[in-house]
Amino acid sequence: MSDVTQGADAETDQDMSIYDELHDAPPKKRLKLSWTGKIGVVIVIFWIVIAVIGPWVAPYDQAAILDMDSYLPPGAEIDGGGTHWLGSDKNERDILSRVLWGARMTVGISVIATLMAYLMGVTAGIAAAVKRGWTDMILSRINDAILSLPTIMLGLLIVVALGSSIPILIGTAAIIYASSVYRIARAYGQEIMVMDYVESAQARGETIWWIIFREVLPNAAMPLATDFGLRLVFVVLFISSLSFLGLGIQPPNADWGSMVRGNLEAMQFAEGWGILAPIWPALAIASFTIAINLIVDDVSAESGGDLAKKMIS
Amino acid sequence: MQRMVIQRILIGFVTLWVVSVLVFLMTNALPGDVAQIVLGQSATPESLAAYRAERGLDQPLLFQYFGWLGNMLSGDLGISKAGGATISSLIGERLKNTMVMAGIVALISVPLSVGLGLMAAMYPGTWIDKSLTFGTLALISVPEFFIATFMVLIFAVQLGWLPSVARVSAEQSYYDWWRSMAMPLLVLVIVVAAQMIRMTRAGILNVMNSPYIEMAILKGVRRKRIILRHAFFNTIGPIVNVIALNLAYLVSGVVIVETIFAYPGLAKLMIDGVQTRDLPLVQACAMIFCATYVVLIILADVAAILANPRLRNPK
Amino acid sequence: MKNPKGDLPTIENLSVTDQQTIQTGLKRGATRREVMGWLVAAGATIAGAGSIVTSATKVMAMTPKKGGKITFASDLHGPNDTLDPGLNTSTIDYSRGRSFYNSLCQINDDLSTRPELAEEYSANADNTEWTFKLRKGVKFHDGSDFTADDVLYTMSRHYGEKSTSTAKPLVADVKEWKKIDSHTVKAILSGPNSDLPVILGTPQFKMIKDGTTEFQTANGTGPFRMKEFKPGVRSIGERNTHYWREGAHVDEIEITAITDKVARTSAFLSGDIDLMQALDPKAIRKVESTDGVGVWSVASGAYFGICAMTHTAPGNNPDFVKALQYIQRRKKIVKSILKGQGTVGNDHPINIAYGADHCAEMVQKEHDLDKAKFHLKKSGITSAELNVAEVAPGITDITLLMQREAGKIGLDLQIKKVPNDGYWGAVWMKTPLNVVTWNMRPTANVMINLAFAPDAPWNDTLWKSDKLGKILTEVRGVSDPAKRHEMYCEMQKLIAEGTDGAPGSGMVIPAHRNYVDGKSDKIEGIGRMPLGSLGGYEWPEFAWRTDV
Amino acid sequence: MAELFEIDNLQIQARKEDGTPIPIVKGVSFKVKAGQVVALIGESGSGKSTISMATMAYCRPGLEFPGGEVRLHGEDVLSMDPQDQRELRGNKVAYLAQSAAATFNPAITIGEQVTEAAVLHGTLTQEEANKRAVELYHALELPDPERLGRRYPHQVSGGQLQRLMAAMALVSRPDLLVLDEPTTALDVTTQIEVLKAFKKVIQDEGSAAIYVTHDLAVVAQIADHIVVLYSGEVQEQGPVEQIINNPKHPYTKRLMAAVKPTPKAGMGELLSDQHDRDELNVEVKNMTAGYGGIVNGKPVITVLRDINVKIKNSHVVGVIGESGCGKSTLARVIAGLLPAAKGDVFLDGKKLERSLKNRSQEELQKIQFVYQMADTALNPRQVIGDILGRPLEFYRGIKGRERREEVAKLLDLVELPSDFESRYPSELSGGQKQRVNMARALAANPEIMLCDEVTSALDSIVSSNVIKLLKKLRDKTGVSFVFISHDLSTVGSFADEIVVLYAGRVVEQGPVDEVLAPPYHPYTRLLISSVPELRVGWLEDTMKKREMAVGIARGVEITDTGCPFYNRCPIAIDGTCDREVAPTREPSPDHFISCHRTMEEIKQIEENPQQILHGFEKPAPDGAKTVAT
Repeated sequence: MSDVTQGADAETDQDMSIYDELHDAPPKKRLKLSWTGKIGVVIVIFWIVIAVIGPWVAPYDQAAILDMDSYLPPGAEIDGGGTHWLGSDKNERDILSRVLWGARMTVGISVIATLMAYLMGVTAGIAAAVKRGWTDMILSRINDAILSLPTIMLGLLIVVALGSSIPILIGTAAIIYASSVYRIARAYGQEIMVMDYVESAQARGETIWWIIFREVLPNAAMPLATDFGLRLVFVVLFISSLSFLGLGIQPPNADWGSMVRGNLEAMQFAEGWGILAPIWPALAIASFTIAINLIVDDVSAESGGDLAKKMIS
Repeated sequence: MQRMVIQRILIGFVTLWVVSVLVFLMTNALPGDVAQIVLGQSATPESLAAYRAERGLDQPLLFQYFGWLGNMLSGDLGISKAGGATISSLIGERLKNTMVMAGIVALISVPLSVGLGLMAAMYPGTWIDKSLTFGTLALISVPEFFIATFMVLIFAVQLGWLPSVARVSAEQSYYDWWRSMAMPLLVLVIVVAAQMIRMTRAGILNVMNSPYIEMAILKGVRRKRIILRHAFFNTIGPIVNVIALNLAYLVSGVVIVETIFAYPGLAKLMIDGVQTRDLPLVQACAMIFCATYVVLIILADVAAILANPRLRNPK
Repeated sequence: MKNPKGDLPTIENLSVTDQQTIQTGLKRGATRREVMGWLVAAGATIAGAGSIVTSATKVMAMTPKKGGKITFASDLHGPNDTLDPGLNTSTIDYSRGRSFYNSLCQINDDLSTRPELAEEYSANADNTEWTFKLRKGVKFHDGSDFTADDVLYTMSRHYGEKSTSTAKPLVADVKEWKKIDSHTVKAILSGPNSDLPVILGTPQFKMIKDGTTEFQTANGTGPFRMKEFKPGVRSIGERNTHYWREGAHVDEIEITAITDKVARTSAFLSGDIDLMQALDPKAIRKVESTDGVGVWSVASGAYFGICAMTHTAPGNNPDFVKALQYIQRRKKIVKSILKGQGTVGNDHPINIAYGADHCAEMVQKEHDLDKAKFHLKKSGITSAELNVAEVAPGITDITLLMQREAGKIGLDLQIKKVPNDGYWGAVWMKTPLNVVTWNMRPTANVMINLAFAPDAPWNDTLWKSDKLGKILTEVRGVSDPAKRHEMYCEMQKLIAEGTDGAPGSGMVIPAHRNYVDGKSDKIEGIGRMPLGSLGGYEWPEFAWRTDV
Repeated sequence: MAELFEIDNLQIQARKEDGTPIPIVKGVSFKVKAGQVVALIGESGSGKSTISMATMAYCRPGLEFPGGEVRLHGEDVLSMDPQDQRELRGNKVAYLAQSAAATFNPAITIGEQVTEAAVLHGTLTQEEANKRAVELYHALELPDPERLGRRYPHQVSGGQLQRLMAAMALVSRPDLLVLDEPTTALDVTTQIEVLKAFKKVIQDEGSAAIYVTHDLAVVAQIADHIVVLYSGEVQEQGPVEQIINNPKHPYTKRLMAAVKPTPKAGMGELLSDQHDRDELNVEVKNMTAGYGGIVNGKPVITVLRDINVKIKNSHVVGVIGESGCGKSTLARVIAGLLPAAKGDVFLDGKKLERSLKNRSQEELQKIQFVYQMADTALNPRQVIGDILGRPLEFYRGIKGRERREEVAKLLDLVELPSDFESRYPSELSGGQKQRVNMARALAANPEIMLCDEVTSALDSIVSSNVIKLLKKLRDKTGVSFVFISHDLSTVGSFADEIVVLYAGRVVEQGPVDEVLAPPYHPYTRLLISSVPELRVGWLEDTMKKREMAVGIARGVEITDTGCPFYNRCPIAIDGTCDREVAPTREPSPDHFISCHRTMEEIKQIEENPQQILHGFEKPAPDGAKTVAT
């Protein structure tokens, strides 16, 4: 190391040079998934792939009304030839096909909505944390207001007011969940804002945007990513509960939530294994959301995160 | 500490006001108005006009809003634009129902979930933990109307053990009352507990990597005591907060359960209010929900303060 | 009109086979109308057929038992529930009204009328004046007597600027209600109307106490006194012991609603409720296979319609409408969507349930893609947007089916599902393509008058056909059945196809639906009046429990 | 008979992702006899803490024991079943962690935490435990022993917590006490106080102890036997005298070299005279600052009172004082991070805006701040290349290849290999991070660098290296420094002027050789004599000095009137020092001492310390006793 030859103990300096400063930093930790986490990844990837290619691998069109009887049991033959591998739904449509098509709707919408929620929530949250004062006050109050109202009520109000279309649904979910994202983002923002490296950036005279995007955000990224997973799950469930009120994805588009809702009656009416009609989409939802949670569990375990403390909402 | 609480209360009022404006604007953005909704298909221009005149819907919106605000402040919730009944009479019993249900669910689910959460945290990786984690995961991962309907079909239609709808009335015997409430309560407990168990567990495990826990280990403290005495007390804050939010949900968000079990509660009333464009009714409900939320959050904060010596008794 | 009495054939003097057809038919839930259809086809006169069926029903009837409680769950309720008959719009209020109030005249299963609070009523020669003799000794629940003043007050609420009544147009042709004496009232009409008694039998015209303005409680003359009423929750009535006629059989009646279809059906299947309104056709199999519960299905003129507004594209193009009519798979709709609980429609509202006024000789439109393609090509339209709300169970499915067929003829039909609430205000009669559902009206005349007359406020498609308007007013005066039938036939043709030069109404009416409800086997005495659920909401007074 | 405690060829290892083992401790062996204090000495990363925990058969998650034995009374604890191991911990073997602040559970009363172990292991009943705890509080000279137990950790000072840890460890009379760097995080004065207490109780209790530290001087005071560790291996071990007086092993020598010399005049090599350009660089004029908003001209919490400091070009000004005296605040005010309430800062004679928001970029560039904690000062999500590159780009518009070259130069300047450019801070050791931290400041090529306690978080060796580096930088770059530290000898070793802060006031300031030579301000004196010397028995000797006795016994009290040091001052004049602000005297040019005592008086006292008045008799400030002068 040092090659300086001045200083109180020059000679010791030279023959000591074999003794390097020891590396006291802990060995770098990389995210390591447990086997459950790995399963989660596989399932999520599977559904994402389906979301992309679903319509092409699906045996029938999502809107195809194939025969005269609703709620045919899995494996039933179709009049025109072919088989309902998972049975048919109330409108005599092929459930397998609709589950496959539905992936695009459900996964797609929830992902986009969550992304938007993050765009809004994080920007506002960090801004509030950075700017403080009135900005913070106003943003926080509006946010409280949104948080204090039941999501389903807000959803109802917005969707009824603007009519249920996919963009509207996405927007609604985004706005509603942006408010909880805001809380977390703000909390992390405030925490990171007091860090010395942020201060030194300020001392350097950096702009607020640099501080938000280069200093603060990267450090909040990991925990926020974890929360992103959970938020995604909430959005999926939110949209399906909207479809409970008949405001979810509109026919003939298939989305898992409204498929469960629409075929719920099968558990009551249908004969034989036709009663499984609502189970398939429910399974799809469950597998997707559980998978995400499995990953999230691993990640948050890794990032050790005080996440839970902030992830309240 | 008082300062903090007072500040929170003031903020609460601001929030309430923001909500009232928000809801007012939104309800007015809805297509169609009370008259059209109530008179429905058979509405004629004349009857619509007459109806609006009768209910004072022909006045300008701002006028309506401030009128409402004024009455609200003087404790008068106003008259339902739809039915013509006083809103307090509409809300009265339903508020009671909602509170009763929320109360009971809370009494069951809070201790249950905190207990189970602690247990899961106490034996991480064991089959108890695994099954709890996965079970709760599964439960929060399916739409609750699915769970509810499923249980109805099993317990009411198939087995016929419990009534499928929660039709509660004054003259009911305690036994009947509990029977008819059993299933909605069960569903809600499941839904709410699942969330809280996970949060409790997460909260505990988060403090487990702090130095004072290691110290406790090095003092030879049993894991059980470490969790219950050392970790839990430092997690109370967040846990209470989760509980508060879940209770708020129980008061305002259980519309699905109320619908499926035909239980006359506030959430359903609010939805009806929206669907009939009954502005004062929606406003009243929104106010109640918001107030509940605010109060619960303040309570949670206070609890957190009390649980934290730093805040409780400063130097 | 009073029932024509006289020496008529009864069920006893029919062939055994006929008896069986009729009786099994009735058991299976066929309506009087259907059965009469067969008889009329067999050459009997309407009146004759009517009395035959009546006697047949009598044979099957059992003697009612007293006591017990009936719980009824409708499909919709809310803070807008009301005890004001004049404001009644939702079906749960009709049932409620029927249990607390009475009308002047009561509608029979065959849509003829019988006396209720008016013990006798008659019209002058040209049906322009009706005189109602009120029953004496009838008391309101508050003990006061029922008199002519009450009738005048009740009717007055359906007139004038301030009236919020939705039944206004039904009695618009009554110029004046005159009090002759304390128990006689006269209605003076602007034109002939032979149907006034039937109209007065409809829910909105239940008699209320003179001067009543508050409707927190129901002060009527009905078979039940109001014990409890909570809007959006339930109402409970207890038997009115001082009822003016035999009256209610059960001690208590609870009227509530379970809005969630599946939940309602569950409650019904598990015996938590005795009667349920609006049973999903898909549930029929299940209900029939479950012990202790049954389906109560009444064929009616109620119909689903797809409305193509005639004042704007694409509805203003008759070929487009024809295309839509030809792509309807009417039989499949009835079979698989309505599960048989309905009848195919012919793009006009007057089906067999209206009996003689139904135009049987008119050709039934069939599913015909070639014709459809032809007309679509002619119209040159390739895409359209249809606004749908599930205003009646099955209508969405119908439009979905329609969408598929449209695809086959190269029409890109987008289905825009909109929420039920606000539909009537914001979508219906406003968007170019939307859906509608109509309950059966007491008479063909009223039906057409409400929904198709050129000046009708609820003319679904804003279709103006002065020709139809003319016939419609004329027919009211006509008493010769043949002539009358012919005129109705012409109107039905006008609505469905129009005449050369004048386009049709733009309505596509693929099917008429039955009222399909659920009835516990322990409940008897439910009527078959086709104007609404469970025998036109008449059940509260006549239903009784077999298990008391 | 078996030794009390014995570590025999102990090995501890971690594992890589792929499972290949990384040895942390490579076959260490040593013994601890009854009543003996064995010191494990080595720099961080040498595995000393890991070994200390192994004494309780405990290792942090991710570590494992592949071999070796740890014997207590001849019984191997590693092979015990968990139950017995638990019985052992806090009972037979007790542990004192480095940072008491972190290791005390904030939610539980001190009393419960102290007595917990004893009660759980059933060695004492709660009552007995409480009694014993109180005895220990007394023995450890903790204030208000009777009620201390009912308080919460946040309600007592850091030094007290550290002592309370000792009580916690000792309550169940362990056979072996393990102290893991118990004084590293403390101020010099506090360190002595704690050391003294530890030594006392260890002697009284007669329990054996393992004392883990990196500071030989401290070890010399407390240990009987020393084990020198380097990267998990024993380099040398032997009785304390032997190791101190004639170390055999070169590494031990190196440790010796790193020990801080007693501050004295001429200790540092003054380079100021080499390039003596006397124009002012930064001047602070009667500045007052603090926190919590400004109420009628003065902040709610005043931290600094009318400070005047002159910093000449390429000079080093050392600011010293105990934690809380406001030395960091001074730097923050100069940097503009904390706007002053009164007074001004001048840069090259030009008045600076108080808040950095209003300062020009070039002004910001000229003044650079180096944070104490490299861990929090470096953005964990940026690679070194970016951390160093950003200022280059931001201030000097250097981009692309040129930027990479500059970064390489900087790394070289702070003696780091240039491939560090692509690493994240978390991959660097403490010392390396601190170098990067300074390199970032240099990147701006500033006129002045404000170094806030840059060495206090580091090992003696590492910090001595960092000091060397600083000297070098000063010579090469000619940047002027404000060097803030609580460690007088570090400052003395290369500052040109020294400013001694006490409770927010300057008590003495002047050229280093003036300040470090008599006449001293009583507080300066206290600081000087608090720096541990590398000789056995030093602790005892210093404690004999009366000024220490007083100075150590009492803590800082921020006062508005009189001399703030009054309550700890051995030569205070009651009635004067506690009432009037001390006059500033100038014994020699540019050397200021603010004290009520005249220089003559102070000189006399220096000559024969026994003249020091009322060393112990002096009661707490309140009951003021007038003293003849």
